[in-house]
Amino acid sequence: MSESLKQRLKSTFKDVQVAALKDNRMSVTAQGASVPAILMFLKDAGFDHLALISAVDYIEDNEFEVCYILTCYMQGQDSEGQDLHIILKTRISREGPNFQTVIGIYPNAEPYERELHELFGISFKGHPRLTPLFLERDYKIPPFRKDFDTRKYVKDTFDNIPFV
Amino acid sequence: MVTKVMQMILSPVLALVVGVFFLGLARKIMARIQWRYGPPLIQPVIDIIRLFYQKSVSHGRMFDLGIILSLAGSIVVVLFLPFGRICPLAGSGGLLVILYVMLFAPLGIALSGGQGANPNISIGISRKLILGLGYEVPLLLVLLAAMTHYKTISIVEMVSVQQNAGWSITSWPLLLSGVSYFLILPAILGIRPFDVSSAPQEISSGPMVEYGGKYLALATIEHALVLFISIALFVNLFLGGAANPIIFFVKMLVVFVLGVCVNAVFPRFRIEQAVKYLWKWPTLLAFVGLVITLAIRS
Amino acid sequence: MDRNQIAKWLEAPAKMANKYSLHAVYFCTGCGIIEVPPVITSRWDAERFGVIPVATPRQANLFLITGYVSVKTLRAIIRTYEQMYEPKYTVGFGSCPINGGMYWDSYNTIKHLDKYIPIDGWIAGCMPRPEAIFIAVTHLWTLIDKDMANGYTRYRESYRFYRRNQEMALGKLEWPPLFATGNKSVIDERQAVRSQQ
Amino acid sequence: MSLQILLIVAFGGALLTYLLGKISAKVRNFLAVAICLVLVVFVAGLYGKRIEKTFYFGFFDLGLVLRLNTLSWFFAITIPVVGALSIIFSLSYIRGRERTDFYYLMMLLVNAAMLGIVLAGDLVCFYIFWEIMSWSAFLLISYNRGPALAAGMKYIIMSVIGSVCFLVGMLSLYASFDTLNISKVASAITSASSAYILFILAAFGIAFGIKNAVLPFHTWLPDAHSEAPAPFSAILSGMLIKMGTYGFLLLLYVIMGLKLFLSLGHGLFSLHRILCLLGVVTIIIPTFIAILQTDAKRLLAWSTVGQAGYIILGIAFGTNLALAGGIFHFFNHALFKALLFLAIGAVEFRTRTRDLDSLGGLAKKMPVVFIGTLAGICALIGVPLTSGFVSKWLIYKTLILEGSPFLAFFALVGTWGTILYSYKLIHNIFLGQLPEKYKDLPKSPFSMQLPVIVLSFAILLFGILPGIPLGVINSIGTSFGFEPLNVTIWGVASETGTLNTINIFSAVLLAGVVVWVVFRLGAKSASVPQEDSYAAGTHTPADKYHYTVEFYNPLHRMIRPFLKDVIDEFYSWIASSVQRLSNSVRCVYAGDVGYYVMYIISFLAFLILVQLKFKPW
Repeated sequence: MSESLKQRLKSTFKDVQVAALKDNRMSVTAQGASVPAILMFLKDAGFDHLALISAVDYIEDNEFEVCYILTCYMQGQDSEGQDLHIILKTRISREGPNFQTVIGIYPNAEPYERELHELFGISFKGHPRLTPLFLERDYKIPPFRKDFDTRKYVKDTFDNIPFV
Repeated sequence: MVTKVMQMILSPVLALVVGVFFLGLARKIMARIQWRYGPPLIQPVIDIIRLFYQKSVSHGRMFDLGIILSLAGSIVVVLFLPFGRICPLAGSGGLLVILYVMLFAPLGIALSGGQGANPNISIGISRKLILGLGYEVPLLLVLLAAMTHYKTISIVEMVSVQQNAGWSITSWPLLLSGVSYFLILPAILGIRPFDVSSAPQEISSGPMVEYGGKYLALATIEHALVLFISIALFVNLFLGGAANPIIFFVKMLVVFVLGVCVNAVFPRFRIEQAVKYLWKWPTLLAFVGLVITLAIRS
Repeated sequence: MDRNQIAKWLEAPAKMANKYSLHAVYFCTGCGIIEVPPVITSRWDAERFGVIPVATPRQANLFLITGYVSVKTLRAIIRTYEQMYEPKYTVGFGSCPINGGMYWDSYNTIKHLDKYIPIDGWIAGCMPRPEAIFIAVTHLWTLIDKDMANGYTRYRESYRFYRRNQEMALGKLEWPPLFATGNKSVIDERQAVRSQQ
Repeated sequence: MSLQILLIVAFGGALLTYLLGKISAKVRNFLAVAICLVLVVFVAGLYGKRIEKTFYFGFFDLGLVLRLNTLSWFFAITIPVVGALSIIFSLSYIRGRERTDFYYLMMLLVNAAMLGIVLAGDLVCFYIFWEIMSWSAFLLISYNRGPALAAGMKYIIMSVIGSVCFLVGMLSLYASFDTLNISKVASAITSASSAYILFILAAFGIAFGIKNAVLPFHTWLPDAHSEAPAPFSAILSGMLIKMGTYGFLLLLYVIMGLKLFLSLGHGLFSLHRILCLLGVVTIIIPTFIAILQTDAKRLLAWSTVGQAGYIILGIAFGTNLALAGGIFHFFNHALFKALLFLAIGAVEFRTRTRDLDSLGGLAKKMPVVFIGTLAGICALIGVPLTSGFVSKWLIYKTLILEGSPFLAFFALVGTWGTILYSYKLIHNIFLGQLPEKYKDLPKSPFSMQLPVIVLSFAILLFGILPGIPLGVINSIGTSFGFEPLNVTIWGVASETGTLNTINIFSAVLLAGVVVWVVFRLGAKSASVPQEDSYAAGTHTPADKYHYTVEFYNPLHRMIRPFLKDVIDEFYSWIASSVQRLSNSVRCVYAGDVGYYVMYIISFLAFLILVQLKFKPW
């Protein structure tokens, strides 16, 4: 079943590497531009649940890797996916990281993209409100980036507050 | 004249002592039902002393006057209720005056809470008044049945008639009214199944949200007096009052313990469920009781 | 447990009443709150000592800070502490409020809670068991006896410094200062501190 | 002689103020207030006199009689008092508006007409003043244009129907007894057949029922009260409704007399029992409709309909206690309803809105009006220290002791409904958070505060010392043939249960002082702005931290399906069907002359044809 999906993916999209991992997991690596198209394709194939959007900071390659994790709930015969999990990865550059939003395809992506914006500094074009979500204070370097030195930050902000 | 002034002072003090003792007893019984050791019986007294020593915050003059008015109203109701032989204000208006002076308590708390300018309070008060409307329907039917049965509106006469003619709960129609009164007793007291108006989890204790030190102390004392009033009313109307205060206290204790055991095991009603329940079974019982008393009387 | 000694009641009723009627604000600040339900229900029953949870800070005089304090929660803790009436006592659970505990280097937790609100008692343990909580309560009794549980007086006297620390940690605060902080605004005080370093 | 001067002063004064208004507003205002005060003093002076004087014969040789007895004196004293207070109130309420001379003329005219009704000794006088009152009220209701016109139209149609029924009854009385003097009619009617009495009852009952807003005829009242200017809606619901009560009293007790009234009908369907049921229904349904209202004046209007039910219940029950309770409740209702409408008028004057959902926290800005409203709703509920309690106590006591507990049950449940909507009124306007836009609201002018203070003082005075009005009411009862009540200064003493308001007042005062001392013993409490309130640790958002919309939401969901105003829909169905009928007629009267000429010619042709064929003439 995942074989046929792999074939169809490979045939429709040219520069896509598809690797089947163990126990029903499949990873798809694609270029940034074709991510919305792949997402639409997968959604039609029955992956109607976008579980998570996360990012990995490869500081040595000077790139971010944005990962979309999709799962499928429909148990009927017509859907090929059954309980298959797909992780769609794409790489974007670290300087001035911006990416197009996928709210049009998966509306529940809105808080995930806000979180990435707040913690990694990736700005998503077309996102209705990229306002702060969790953090209380303003950070010059977003905290989840690897070059954010948390010890120095703590020393600067909290340790110089004198005892009463 | 001296005995009347003595009674005027004695009956509120007695009511306060009995009410606060009942509060402590309620917490102890509740704890024992929940397999806990529970606080000492004088824990409410300790709480009240602590609250009087604690500072507090006031939201305006009506915030203070409301709670004072509500407690004063409860004290005045106690003066009208016979406690054994002690009934200072028996002669100036009977059960109707009791019914109307009992309005002071919810109205006072509602006015002082309203000044507290907190939505939790407003929701608590609107629930309290709706619940009041709920339990008032059966309560009125019960009181009217008692009044038409004895053809008088003074409670002292009812007690004296019951002294020699036997408890009114033994006569068949008033038994139904008595049972209906007992069913709505938790609603009048505002305890567990019906404490929708001061629900700590949902609306963070409703009208009590902004009550701090001495306000909370007065509110606790007022709750104790309401406890005393509603049970004393039940005992006077249905269990024949008493010649001396001790027997009266024993009767009240029995009724109270039964009431608390009911309340300790029930979860809280939603406000619609509470009013639907109040307007169904207790009202039916009280209605049948009233119809029969009317039939017997005419 | 000198609750039944009438002599003590007559001599110092305020202190005794405060000792044996500690109403705790039921405000879950951190991971330690999972220890409080067993404390107040039938397994351990804190009501024996007069400790019951109440819904609002207005009715309470004990504030349990249970577990780590994130920056967002500090704003709510300060607001709740200021809405409680004096005499009020606070107890910190576990090592996180003391010095940040295992989150000592995290950008989002408050390290020394003592800088922002006064704390009367600390309980060690990552999350202290109910017995430890009862030890804290009895310890608080002795503190009250010896008039050492004076967190609220410390807060009133040196409110300016507490307020300054709060504004340094949280930026602009929406609510006005609880006590008058004198004419000099607290913000330029912070410039003076930074220039010394 | 003196009654004539009274009426001349009243009507002439009205005209004079209108003319003086052209010259200078200040003189007109002063004169308007002066006239009302003079009337009050004049009527007060007439206490205890029984005058009957025919003053004009020219009218189809029917003597127009002016009459004064204890009943008419009691009504006559309340009319100028409420009139004077609402005119003082309207001094600053109407200042900026246009057509103020016309407004003052109409206000004084309504007062004078009501005075005339009460003093009228025969039905012709009664009818003349009744018409003057109805029409001037109509002009005042539709004073501030817009929706008020529709409300006024609705009011005037129903009161014209009432007047026509009154006319029919009056003419049939004249035809059968050829006299319209009330005392002569009263003596003559006992001989009439019961069917005829029933017809007279129906005719006059409809006229007075419409004015008194008894249930089937109440639909004009909510619109009229909420659209009329505040000072006039105080008079409208305070006094104008009570003319219907006066009519019922006149009809049931003076004209028909006590024995005849109680003997009409038999057993369960006796007339006074049906009227009691009507009164009880009038208590319950409008009170629960009032709970759902969101407009302050509409809520008070529905409450007026509810309270009118108490008065009808009191009058129709037929014992001396019930009658005393009914008449005393009329007097209390005139006082506290005028107070509530004036207080809401003061709020509306400052905040420009009556919507209960968008107001709040005005107690700090308008303390006097707040205390007045508080006294008003306490009297409305019947809280013991106010006069409302005494009248309700009288009614309930006799209902219970005379063996009709179900009437008492519905009336008492009505009281709890009153508590709900009156607390909603005071909570949504005066308590809770003060919205941003009313932060710097100026205090209300003194001319608005004076009536509120006077009325709340009167409510408390008659609540603590009910003997003053009860004495007069007792004499009214005896004039109707009831045995007198044992009335004392502090209440009613009787072996089946005495009411002693002085004891209650002293007990409450004592308990209040004791609790206040205990309150002061506690630690000092610091006052705090409204923002510093418990909000679960977060900051209280300005203008959003307030709960007033759908204040009794759970109750709304439960009782809303039962509370559609069926009668109003029935009337509007009639109105729309009449509208459709008249539209269909339009096709005949197409409006251009051609059709009409054609009709005439064809009709003439038809006549000629008939003449030729059948030669009928």
